[in-house]
Amino acid sequence: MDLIFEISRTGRSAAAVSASDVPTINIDEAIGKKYLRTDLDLPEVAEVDLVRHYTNLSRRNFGVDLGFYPLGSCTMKYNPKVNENVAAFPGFTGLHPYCADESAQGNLQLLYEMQKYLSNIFGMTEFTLQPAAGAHGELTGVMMIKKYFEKKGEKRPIILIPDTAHGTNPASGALCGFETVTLRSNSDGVVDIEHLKSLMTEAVAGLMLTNPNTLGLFERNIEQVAQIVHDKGGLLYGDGANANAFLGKARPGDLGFDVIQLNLHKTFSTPHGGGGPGSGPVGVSAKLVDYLPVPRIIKSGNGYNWSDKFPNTIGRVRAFYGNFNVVVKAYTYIRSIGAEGLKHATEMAVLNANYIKEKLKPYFDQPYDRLCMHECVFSGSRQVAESGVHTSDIAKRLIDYGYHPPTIYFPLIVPEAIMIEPTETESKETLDTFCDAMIAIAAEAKENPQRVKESPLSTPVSRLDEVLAARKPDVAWNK
Amino acid sequence: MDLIFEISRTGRSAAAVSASDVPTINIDEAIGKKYLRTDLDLPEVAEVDLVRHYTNLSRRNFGVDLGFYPLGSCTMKYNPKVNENVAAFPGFTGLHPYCADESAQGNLQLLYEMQKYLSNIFGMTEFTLQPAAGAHGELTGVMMIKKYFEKKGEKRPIILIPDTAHGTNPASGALCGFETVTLRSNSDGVVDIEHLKSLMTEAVAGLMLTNPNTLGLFERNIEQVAQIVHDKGGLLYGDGANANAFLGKARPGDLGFDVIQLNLHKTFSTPHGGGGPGSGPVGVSAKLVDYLPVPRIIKSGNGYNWSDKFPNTIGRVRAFYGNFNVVVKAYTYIRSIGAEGLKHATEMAVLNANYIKEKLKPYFDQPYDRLCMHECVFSGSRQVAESGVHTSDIAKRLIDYGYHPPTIYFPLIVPEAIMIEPTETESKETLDTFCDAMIAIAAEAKENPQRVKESPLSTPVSRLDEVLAARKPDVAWNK
Amino acid sequence: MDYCPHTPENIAQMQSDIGIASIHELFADIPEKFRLKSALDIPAALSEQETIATMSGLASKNKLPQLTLMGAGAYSHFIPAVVGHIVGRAEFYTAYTPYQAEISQGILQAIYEYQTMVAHLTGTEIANASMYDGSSAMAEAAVLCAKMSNRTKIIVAHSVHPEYRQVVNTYSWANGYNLVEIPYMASGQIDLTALQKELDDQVAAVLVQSPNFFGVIEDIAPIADAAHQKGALLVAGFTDGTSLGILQPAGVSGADFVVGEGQSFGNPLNYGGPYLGIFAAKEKFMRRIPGRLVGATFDKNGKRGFVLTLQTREQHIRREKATSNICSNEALCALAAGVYLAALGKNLKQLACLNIYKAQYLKSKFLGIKGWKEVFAAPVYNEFVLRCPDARLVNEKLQAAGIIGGYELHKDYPELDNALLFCATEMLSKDDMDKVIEIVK
Amino acid sequence: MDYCPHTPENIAQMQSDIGIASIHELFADIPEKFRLKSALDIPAALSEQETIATMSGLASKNKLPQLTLMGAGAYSHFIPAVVGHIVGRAEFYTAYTPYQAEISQGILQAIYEYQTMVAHLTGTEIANASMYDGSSAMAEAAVLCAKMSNRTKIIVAHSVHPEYRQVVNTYSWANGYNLVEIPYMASGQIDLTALQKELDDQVAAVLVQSPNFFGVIEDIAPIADAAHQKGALLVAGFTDGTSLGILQPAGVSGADFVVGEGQSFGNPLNYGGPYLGIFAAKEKFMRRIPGRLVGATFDKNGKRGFVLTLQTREQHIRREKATSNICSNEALCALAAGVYLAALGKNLKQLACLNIYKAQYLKSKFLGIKGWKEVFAAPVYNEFVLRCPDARLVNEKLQAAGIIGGYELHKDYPELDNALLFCATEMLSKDDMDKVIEIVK
Ligand SMILES: Cc1ncc(COP(=O)(O)O)c(C=O)c1O
Ligand SMILES: Cc1ncc(COP(=O)(O)O)c(C=O)c1O
Repeated sequence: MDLIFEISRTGRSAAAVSASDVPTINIDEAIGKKYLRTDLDLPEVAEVDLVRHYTNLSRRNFGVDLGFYPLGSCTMKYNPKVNENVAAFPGFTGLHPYCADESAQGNLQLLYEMQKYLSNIFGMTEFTLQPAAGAHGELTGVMMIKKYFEKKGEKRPIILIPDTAHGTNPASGALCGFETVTLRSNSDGVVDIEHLKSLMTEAVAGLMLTNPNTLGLFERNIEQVAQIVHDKGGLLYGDGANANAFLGKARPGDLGFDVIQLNLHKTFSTPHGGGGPGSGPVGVSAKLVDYLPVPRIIKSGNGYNWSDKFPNTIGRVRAFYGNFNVVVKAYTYIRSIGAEGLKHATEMAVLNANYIKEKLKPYFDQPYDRLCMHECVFSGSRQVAESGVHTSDIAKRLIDYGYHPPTIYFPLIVPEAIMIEPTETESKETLDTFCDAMIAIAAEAKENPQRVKESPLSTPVSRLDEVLAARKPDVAWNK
Repeated sequence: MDLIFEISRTGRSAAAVSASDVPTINIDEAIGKKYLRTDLDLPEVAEVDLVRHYTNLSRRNFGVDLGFYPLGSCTMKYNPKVNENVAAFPGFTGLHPYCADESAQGNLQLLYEMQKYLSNIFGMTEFTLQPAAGAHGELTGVMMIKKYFEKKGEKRPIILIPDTAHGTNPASGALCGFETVTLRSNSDGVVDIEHLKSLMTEAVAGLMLTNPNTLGLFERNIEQVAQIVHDKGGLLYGDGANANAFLGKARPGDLGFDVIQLNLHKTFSTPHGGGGPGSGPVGVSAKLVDYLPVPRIIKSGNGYNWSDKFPNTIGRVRAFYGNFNVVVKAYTYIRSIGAEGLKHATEMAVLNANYIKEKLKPYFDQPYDRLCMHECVFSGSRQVAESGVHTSDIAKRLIDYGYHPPTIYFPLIVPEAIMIEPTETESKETLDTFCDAMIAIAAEAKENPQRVKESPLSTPVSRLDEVLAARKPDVAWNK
Repeated sequence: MDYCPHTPENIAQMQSDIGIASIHELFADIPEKFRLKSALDIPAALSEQETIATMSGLASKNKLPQLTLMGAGAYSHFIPAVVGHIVGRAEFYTAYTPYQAEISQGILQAIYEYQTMVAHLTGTEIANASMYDGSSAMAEAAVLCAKMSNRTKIIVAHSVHPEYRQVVNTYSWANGYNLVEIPYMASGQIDLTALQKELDDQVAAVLVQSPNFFGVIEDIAPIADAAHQKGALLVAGFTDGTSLGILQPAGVSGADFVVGEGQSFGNPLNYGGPYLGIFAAKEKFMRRIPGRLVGATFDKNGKRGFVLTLQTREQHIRREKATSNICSNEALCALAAGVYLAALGKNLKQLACLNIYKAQYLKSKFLGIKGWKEVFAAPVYNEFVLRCPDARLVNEKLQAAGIIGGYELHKDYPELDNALLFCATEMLSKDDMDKVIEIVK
Repeated sequence: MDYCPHTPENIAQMQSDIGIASIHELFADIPEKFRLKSALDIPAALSEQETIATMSGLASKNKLPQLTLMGAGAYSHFIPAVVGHIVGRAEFYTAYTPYQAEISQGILQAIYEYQTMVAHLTGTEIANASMYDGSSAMAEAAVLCAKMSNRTKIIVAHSVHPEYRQVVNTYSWANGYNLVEIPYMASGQIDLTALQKELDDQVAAVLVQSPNFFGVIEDIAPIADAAHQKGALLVAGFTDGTSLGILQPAGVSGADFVVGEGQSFGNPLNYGGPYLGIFAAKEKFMRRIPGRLVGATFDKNGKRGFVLTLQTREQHIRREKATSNICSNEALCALAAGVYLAALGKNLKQLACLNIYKAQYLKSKFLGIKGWKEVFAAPVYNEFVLRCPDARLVNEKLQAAGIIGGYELHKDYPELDNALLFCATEMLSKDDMDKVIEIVK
């Protein structure tokens, strides 16, 4: 498709600006020529062409509303439409962040209650809703850990990260000035306790653990893990991206986590928007409450108010209060499905993952053959060995079958990883036809590996040259 | 794609009903078993499957927002998005038709002003907004003609319809109990004056004329036509479906029309909805005002009120007041582009049609080689003669080029008719690429007629067996 | 705003390609004396921001009610969010009637599904793609019956929606038919004896509604029998479509045509339109019914697909011999209805029950007020008629509280003075209704 | 509501296929003592109708203002209807980050176009796919400068948005940097002499905003020169993005990074989020910048297409050595911005002029009130600071009239007591502003 710049024609516009109803002034004089720009080269298109351009672009995009999207670690559940409608209420979209608290009592109540709900669901003492995404929440959490030790006067430059961890975990540690040390998984796919014991010293601020981990396996030894970390005075950080596996079933606070970040755009069903906006609330145990970002909401007889009078706070991690409108959707979701619905969602998510695991077991290698939680991880190694078909080929071929591919090549410790997270919103028929497609591709890999390697065949572009893209980056159009 | 019934599974639903907050009663007893149905076999699907079903269906549909839609006689202009947003205001969607007039002053003012605007644009004395579509407006108009003669005590059982007229014209006449007689066009493509003179007797209630007619030609002799009809005491009916050709340029009232129906879903840019809802206002000259459908809006010192105190009215042609929400969009359109914008729209629409006519002239036969108004009509006869490729084949092949085909085989007097109405909202580039496609197809018809006959090749289904559909009709799914 | 993309350069180029010096030449065929010299008397163009401001201003002159107790042919129901998201898909709402099947499978299949749901709901075998609204659907059914039978008398129950009767009257006047009304009984149902008396061999059709305008459920089977005995056809309407979730549909009880307003299915009140004319019939009438019909068929590869079918019934082919003049219908409203019905599924029954409970509750509460009396004894769905000491006063009190009251029946039925037709749907909570009673009593 | 499609039969079948007797077995790995015995303390599930009622109730506890005179980092602008229609396309908003390019060309191309528009608007060569918001974009830029240079001192103008400075402070504390603020002059611009004094070879970055928090336009070129002379990099922010329609962008004046809040471009106020972090830079920093980057490339048939590129900068490949931890960003807000900018096109300049006219009008009207004085002399865009006799009282009067008043600067700048920061955009009509003056005077 043409770029918007390529269809631009001098003199067109899709948005007329109103004539001024106040006196105009000579801007060159009033502001000074040196402060003014000399060119403004934005696309010029009529509304019809604008709408066609973006509508046709949208038709080159795959979303959950079109079909199954088992992207592991991303919890691509179907997002109920009512949440979109609620979030579009002018009462929610229309307020300026600096309007008086008395004008925003609805918003404040919503945020306050959301913190309470999350605290209850996760067994934490308090939550902040300020971080804009999961990784931002991680950073916020790690900053609180840093502050905690700073206040205690302890120097702990190291943070432990399991080898299965998501890349954001070490990156967040690093962005907060920590040295990251990798913790090994054992042959069961969970934390190697001995390795943890050997690493966990008084120089270690804490461990960033994902539970269930990115293999979809619950860290069975969580009690012992927490014990080891806490015994050395460390803190246990939880990456809550996988929270869809345990809603109403277990609570990180009870398991010994001191701080946990969530991804509302995963677990709490806010749509991912093609890469955001998300929302990454952070919950803390009592130890860390003082360090939460400001402002925080105070409830009193007069209603709800913002306050930044928390001297030990890490400060702000962004302007204003977070991705408020995303929180509205997640709050609506929680209210609409209720306590039972959350638990049911988790149960169905875990059921679906195990169902897929079971159905595909004969056809794909399983690095860890255990009951899984909300996602299951296969390896494409057998296919590589048998016919040179890689996981990336299998993924691309799935596109031709009408599916979004699973997450691939993650977690890093599984060679040729295929990480499938079906979520709870998918029907048995969808799971069955997806498994049929995977099985058919496994057969194709043997019988016609070339076709698999040349896939996808059904898309407007075929595989793109990523090496070229990286070697000669073209990230902005030039005439 | 599967039918919604085929993906239905017992026990699913996308819409939970609230529990009752009032006492429940035994309905079998309260209403009586004999009044109750025994089965209810609606589809049972979860929200995710419902949304995917209809979203994927939508992707099998072509609309103006995807591309050029030069469907002659249908004025498929691009419909501005602001109109949709305005029509969705709760203030416009939320009122019950029987709410007190004092609660609906905004709606009433809008309707009243709309009538005034239309009266001004078309030079008529008054308008009714009650009819739901163009054909409904025709019926309403013809009914008023009938009433007019009934009140005068004249028996005029005949109505004249040109051979170029849209099928709804004779059908509307017939649905109103008139005998329809066909009026010939002359070799210039306009009314054959001599024939009109011969037909126009005192048994004739009137002539239903479309101007410009469906050949896209302006009835140059309109003054004479009106004169002939009026001289015999008849009335001149105008089918305003082609009004996009003369906004701000000429007014049917001035031309001698006594009654005219409009299609807001054509001329006034309300989207056609895949086949409606439309809106078919009818304007009348002073002679016919008394016969307008009731209720009508009365403006007084107290604001606006509905009144049905018009003893000579034809009555109601539908319940309530018409397709109100469609009128909102058309009103918004008129307000946003203003008087100048209406005229400009017409000028550009006519320019575009003539441009296409000029570009395609060398490649397709032109039954009437004159300047056209807002649409131009070609014949595919040359292609049939040269290579057996029919207009229907050309139309289907255009689909592969990304366009909605023009109207075909209408008007009936042009063999293999191709009726192209570009509208004013299309850019020169769009017109050029469309013409290139038409020219390419003309070449293909010679070089590779088979490909043209087998088109479309790019659609989810290829040409469907319409004969089978009509011979063994399957209009409702059975398990 | 201006939605025309052409720049001055474009226009100049195109003029030269056409061979004209000015746009005005294109309008040469308009006789000079008729060429409009002055500008139209329409307000000046607005920017989009000004448009929104202007239109918000108008909308805000309306007073949205807190609650509504009014049904009477237009019903306040909850519309699930999915409906708006689907009918808001540009591919659906910016398409024309699906003349080109290959690029219109979306709306064609959706309408085919709608037709199927409607046929089932109404207890008939087939349904068309939609009519303008319930009233015109009824009128066209009456005209069709007359045309098919060559009879000229049409009978309509007095308990049919007054505006529907007026529309039937207009259509029947235009065709020179004779329209006769049949009174209702004390129960609120049609007077079967009076009907039988009126039925003769000139009667083409009997038109009833169930629930009728009073909310009362008619006993369709004996009415059908009576009509059929005289060779007349039965056209049965309904008021609130959700009643079909629980009531025996007229098609099952012998009606030849079931017509009615489908607004209740996912379409907003919209001050009366656009609404959705439901038109369903026995299969034997398939080749005679008005309106579009979508049929399933196959392509050359055996793939199922959908087309507009039996078009030989229609005006663009048959012209004056067509079964109707209808062309554009209410496709998008039908799509909304299809999505709504598919969303509810069998829960439509539960919804219908809830409507009954609410109506019973409201009725019983009203009847607790001194001087209020039930008018009709027959069973009702979600509407009912009560007589009270001063109907006008009741409605004024409610209006003052931002509540739309009941329909004042004396306008159309002088004998029913101080009688109000109320409606209660799932939109009224117990608290709402208790509040209403507080205001009224 | 329940959004899980499984029926009891489905569940039973699946359990048996997996070989378990109960779902609970799937949770066996959770140590018994941690298994939650009681239900969560969350209100019970709601039907969709109840959900809407509940949420409308909450929304209606907010008071939407009639007018707003507040900017201060979040701007009330008109959003053309097209923006909502496009970002409401399900294919866009229900997609994840475009990891699979072949089925994500829609968002990838749209972001590529956004990057191009942003690079041009900011006068830089490249821009990323977005950051969380303006403040975190600035903070990440500061950290990046420090990491690239191995320097540890960061300088920020005191006239930068107070919350942005706080965010920069948080990030810089976490990394052990030394953050120093530079005062503003009487004109409202940065004190260049003070800056020069503070600049030494430990300074990694100088952070300024133009327009700055006071609405004042900074003279970027000499600041850039000063920074560059000491080997420091200049990170230039802006407040209201629409100012870029008329003001010389910092990239042209020598800034190395241009960062800021893109909310003004088609994103609603939303009580502070989601917003759009704009991050643009000179080309030479391309392989070091944080965040996603979309690049153009080709498929094997030579067809142009778009991919996420230079991913080796990113956390999922580089882990602790990544240039940032950012993963999800604000793609849909960037899409909205792209649509907005494409809709306005060159009219963005006209819009910016209109903002200036409105601000000048409002300012002049305020200055006509006794006791009101201008605080800063340097030119402004659509925000300006005035001192009045009693700022609190002014805002209280406005609040009582449903108007959001100005930002009370003394909270962050004690020296600016009774000083209010006002903003006027195209959303304020002359009548609105005259009304404001009536209320205040
Ligand atoms: C396990 C895990 N942690 C953290 C993140 C980061 O979340 P976000 O993209 O919201 O920053 C992700 C997202 O992919 C994840 O899968
Ligand atoms: C010339 C003409 N007249 C009348 C009509 C009927 O209009 P509607 O479809 O709105 O009933 C049409 C629509 O196609 C038409 O083209």
